[in-house]
Amino acid sequence: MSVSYGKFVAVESVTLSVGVGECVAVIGPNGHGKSSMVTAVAGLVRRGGAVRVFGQQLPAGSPGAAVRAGLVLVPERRHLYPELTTRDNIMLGSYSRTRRIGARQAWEDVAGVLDMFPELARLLDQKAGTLSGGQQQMVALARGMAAQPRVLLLDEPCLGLAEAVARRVYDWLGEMTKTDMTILLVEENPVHAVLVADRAVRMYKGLVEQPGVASHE
Amino acid sequence: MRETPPEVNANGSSAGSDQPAPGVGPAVLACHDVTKSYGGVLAVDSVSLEVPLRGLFGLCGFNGAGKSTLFNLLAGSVTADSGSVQIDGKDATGWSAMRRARSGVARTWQTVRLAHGRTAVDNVAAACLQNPGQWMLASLWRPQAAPARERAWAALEKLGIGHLGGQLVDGLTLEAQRLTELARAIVSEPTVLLADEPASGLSATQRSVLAEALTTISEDRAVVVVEHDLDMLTSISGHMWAMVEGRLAYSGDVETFRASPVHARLRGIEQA
Amino acid sequence: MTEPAATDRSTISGPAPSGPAAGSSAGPADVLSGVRRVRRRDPVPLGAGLLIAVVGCLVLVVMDGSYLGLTVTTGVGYAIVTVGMVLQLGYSRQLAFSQSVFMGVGAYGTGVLETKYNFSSLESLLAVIALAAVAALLVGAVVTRAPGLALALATLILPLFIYQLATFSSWLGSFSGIDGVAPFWTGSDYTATLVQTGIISAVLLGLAAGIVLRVMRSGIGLQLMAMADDERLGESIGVSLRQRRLEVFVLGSVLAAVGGAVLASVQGIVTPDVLSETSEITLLLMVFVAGRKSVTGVILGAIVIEYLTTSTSFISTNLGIIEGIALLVILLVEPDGVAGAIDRLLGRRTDRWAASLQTWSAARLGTRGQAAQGARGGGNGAGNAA
Amino acid sequence: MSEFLNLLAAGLTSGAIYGIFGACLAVWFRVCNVLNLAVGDFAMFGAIGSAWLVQTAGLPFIVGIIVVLAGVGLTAWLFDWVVLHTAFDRGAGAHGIVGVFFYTFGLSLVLEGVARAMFGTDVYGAPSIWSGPALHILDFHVQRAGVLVIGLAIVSGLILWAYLRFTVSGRAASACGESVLGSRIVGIDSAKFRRRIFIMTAVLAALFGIVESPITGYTYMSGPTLSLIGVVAAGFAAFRRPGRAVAAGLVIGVAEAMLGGYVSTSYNDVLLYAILFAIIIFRPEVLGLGPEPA
Repeated sequence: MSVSYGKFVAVESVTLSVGVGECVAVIGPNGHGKSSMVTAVAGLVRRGGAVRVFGQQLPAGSPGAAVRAGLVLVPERRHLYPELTTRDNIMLGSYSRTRRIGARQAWEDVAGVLDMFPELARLLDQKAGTLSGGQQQMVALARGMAAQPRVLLLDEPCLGLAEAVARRVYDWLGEMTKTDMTILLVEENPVHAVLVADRAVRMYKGLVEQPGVASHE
Repeated sequence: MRETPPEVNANGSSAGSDQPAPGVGPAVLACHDVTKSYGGVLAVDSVSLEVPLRGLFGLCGFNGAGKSTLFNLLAGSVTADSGSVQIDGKDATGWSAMRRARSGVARTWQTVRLAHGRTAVDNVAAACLQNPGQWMLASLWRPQAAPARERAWAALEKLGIGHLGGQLVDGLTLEAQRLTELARAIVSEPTVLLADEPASGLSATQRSVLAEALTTISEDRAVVVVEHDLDMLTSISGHMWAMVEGRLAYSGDVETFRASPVHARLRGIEQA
Repeated sequence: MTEPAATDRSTISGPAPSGPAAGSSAGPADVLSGVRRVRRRDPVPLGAGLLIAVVGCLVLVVMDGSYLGLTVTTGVGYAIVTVGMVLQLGYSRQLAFSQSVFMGVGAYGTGVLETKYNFSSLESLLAVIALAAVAALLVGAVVTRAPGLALALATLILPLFIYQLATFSSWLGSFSGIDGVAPFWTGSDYTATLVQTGIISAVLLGLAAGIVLRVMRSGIGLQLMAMADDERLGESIGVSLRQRRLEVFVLGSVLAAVGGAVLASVQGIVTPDVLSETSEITLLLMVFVAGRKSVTGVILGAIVIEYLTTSTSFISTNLGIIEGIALLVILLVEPDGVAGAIDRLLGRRTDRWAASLQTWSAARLGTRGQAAQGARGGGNGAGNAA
Repeated sequence: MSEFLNLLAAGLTSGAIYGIFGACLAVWFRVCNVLNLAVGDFAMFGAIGSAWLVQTAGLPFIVGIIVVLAGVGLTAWLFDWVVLHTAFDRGAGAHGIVGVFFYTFGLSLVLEGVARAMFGTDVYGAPSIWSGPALHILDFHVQRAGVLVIGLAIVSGLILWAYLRFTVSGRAASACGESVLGSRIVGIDSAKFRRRIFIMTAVLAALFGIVESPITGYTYMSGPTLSLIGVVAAGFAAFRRPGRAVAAGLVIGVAEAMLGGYVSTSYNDVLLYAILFAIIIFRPEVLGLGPEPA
């Protein structure tokens, strides 16, 4: 797969396969194509090459198809809807399923997601824009989970968060790795990544370097 | 004069040293206990530092550690919640970004910021008018453009890209764009240059060109460089600061820095 | 969001390869944009304006007071306004919808001063300029503090209530306006009057164009260029945003008022139509279709569109459709308007010569660079040139 | 008392005009942050088109209405497909603040030109849907068309409010305007919402034009004034709240009528515009018009 912005090549023919239930961390310095790679996988930017989820090829340029195939991105800097409430933000995570499950179920699913993020329960009717950075990150993760992903792409989930908050995010992520969910984690800080990832790859100058070293056991 | 007091980093271990900075003379740019929070998160948490008269200073830390916010606070594009900023010993806390720029604080950003569709020399010349506050109508009989362009050419040539000055910036390589930005920053002969990831996205060879340019620039002024590439940063700077979670976790010379726990954390896996 | 490229180029000489692949072996043939001639001296003061004025006078004299001459003179009035808009909307990207209001200040000011206070044409023109400057300072001091979208919306509302004020004011002649405005320069007969007034208008247009071009090419113009693209960048290089925004607003508004005064003097009558949103729409079209960054473009655009509006051909009947489609096509294809498109076409042709030009200029400037660096031992190698 | 009631009736009728155009502008601005300056032209097209079809072409009134509404919907779809899709989905052409105003402004010019070419410069009024003498309820004189106008404004305001307030689709529509990327990652097709709501508001405006035109009469040049009136009403409702825009419109209309009736008819609008002007300039953040993020 490759990604280029105009004449700049951000990601150059990257091949990466992640096994079911695996958690792979993508590490490497800023500006070397990590974020470009995951946004391209999620179908948000134009890409060359192919992305397959459980053997099914995703059409390029259609983030909706990616979500329906179970591939969900929690983007860098969260991209919440600041004027909508926390409840709305989380509920919209299940948007691609609402036609199938109906609106009532979509609202009820919010409660199910809240089991994973109990601290959000009292913030449900607050506008997302007024939450703190850590709370907003939780909302972004909850929105991602509301989509019931089989593959979760996390782009710098701890950017700008205090260490204690980041640890909570990683505790949660550690729980997730025990399920059969597949996780692709983009993280600049290798120390964080090692906490949860089964293995790590390093991206440098738009290329994936050979299998990294990380192993947390 | 003393550098900032040693800070305690998140792991609880003491890092930093009391050594004076390698530069000479009083601080040209300093801040005391500046704090800034966004939506409940402390981006910069009571940071104090002093930038001496000349030399090259490295500032490192992870994404979101507050480096760029600190730059914004120093350059005036963001106002601090508390704390003070001094430029040349004068209290500049309430000054606008424009006034700080005119008082000798120049900066560059993480992303390339150039005026599109214009030549490199025009981009640089915009920063070095003799009288930047001139009334618009006065420019009818004193247009200032030609002398500014002369200075711009000189700055571009100093950084080795004089031959590209007549080209539109959109057509330049990323490296040349970065150098053009540096030329724009130094053309007004500032006393301090705050360079935010000037080498981001460049190859190793290009980085060394940029490092050389930064070294040249720092011969007669103070340059603070934010950079993720610790190899590059430690090889060019005389003094290091490291930020962790909005606090200044290390301040001291490069040798001590290499041995410090902060360095190990930033290096990540190799040392983990 | 977009991450900078991870590209690998080992030298800094030469232009960027336009191919997508990093490290591709792009030769000088891939030059994206040609080398522009660099001015080493400030341009001759008001030279371009003088040219425009002379050409305008010649055209009007040749037409000798024909109907077409009247149209062109009216077009010259609009052109003065649009020249101001090039500085304001095009060059400084200050989107304001207040030009018709200030055109009204100019037109009504001239009308009132001449018919009610017996000012001469020259006196009233000077008085109107002063009046517009004061009004623009007052309005501008308020509106230019607002961020871009708020400024645009506030000035979108402005024409609504100014129009209502004018139509309800009997002092301003309510709906019928003010009749009997004297031409700038009364001649022996109608034709001579028209030609002479036209000449004065052309001179004023030349003056306006000269001032605007001179400002855009000055150091202040460089500052405007930087802040138009990126206000935070502007601040960081010492540009006073508030001062420049206000100056741009005032200069644009004063030129609009001068244009209004010309219109009043050419037509002999001032009606509230000059203040209506239709007149603002016409001005915006002239600027956007012709090319919001080109002074020559908007002058020709104003005159051509004014001609099309008044000529009784197929075009004038279906003007709305044509203008609308032209505007949409231009916004989608070439936001810099017809002038931008022409510029680009010419530029493309020039690019064929770019490679050789490049070598030439690199060699020349490189030599100069080495000379300059000789004293310091030439550390960073301007010798990469050529 | 009767004077008061009559002023109230007149105020509500003109307020409904403010309100409905404000609502149409606000709901679309909420979805894609673009002002629809052609909304008044759609109303003009509805009014003049139906009048022309009935009076000149001799179609039955109902057929005329259906044909015109379908035509307006088709025009809106075509404009979205050709212009907005190219500009906002493919990223071509002018963007930023120019895009906020000028694409729909171009459409407005085209519609005006087409209307002039097709229908000439006469004043048209569509046939009344509910004809008959003015209603007298107590001392309250109100035209039947006026009742319809007020009713349509209130009903559509309520529907839009409820749509945004209670439905999942309404939340998704709001999300598009809040964060394009954020809406795309959960599978919301922001282009689809932009298109649907654009067509919907165009048809609503046209319907309103048909209902309202017996009162005021429309010419091909009526469009821009109506659109600007909509901008004013939407401005008083923070530009993004269609329900509140209708309410604001009605209040504005009544206030204007009262000012005109008891104080002076000359400057009743001036005060209104001056207030909005002041809000936009001094409190832009209240209207969601703060400085663009760096």
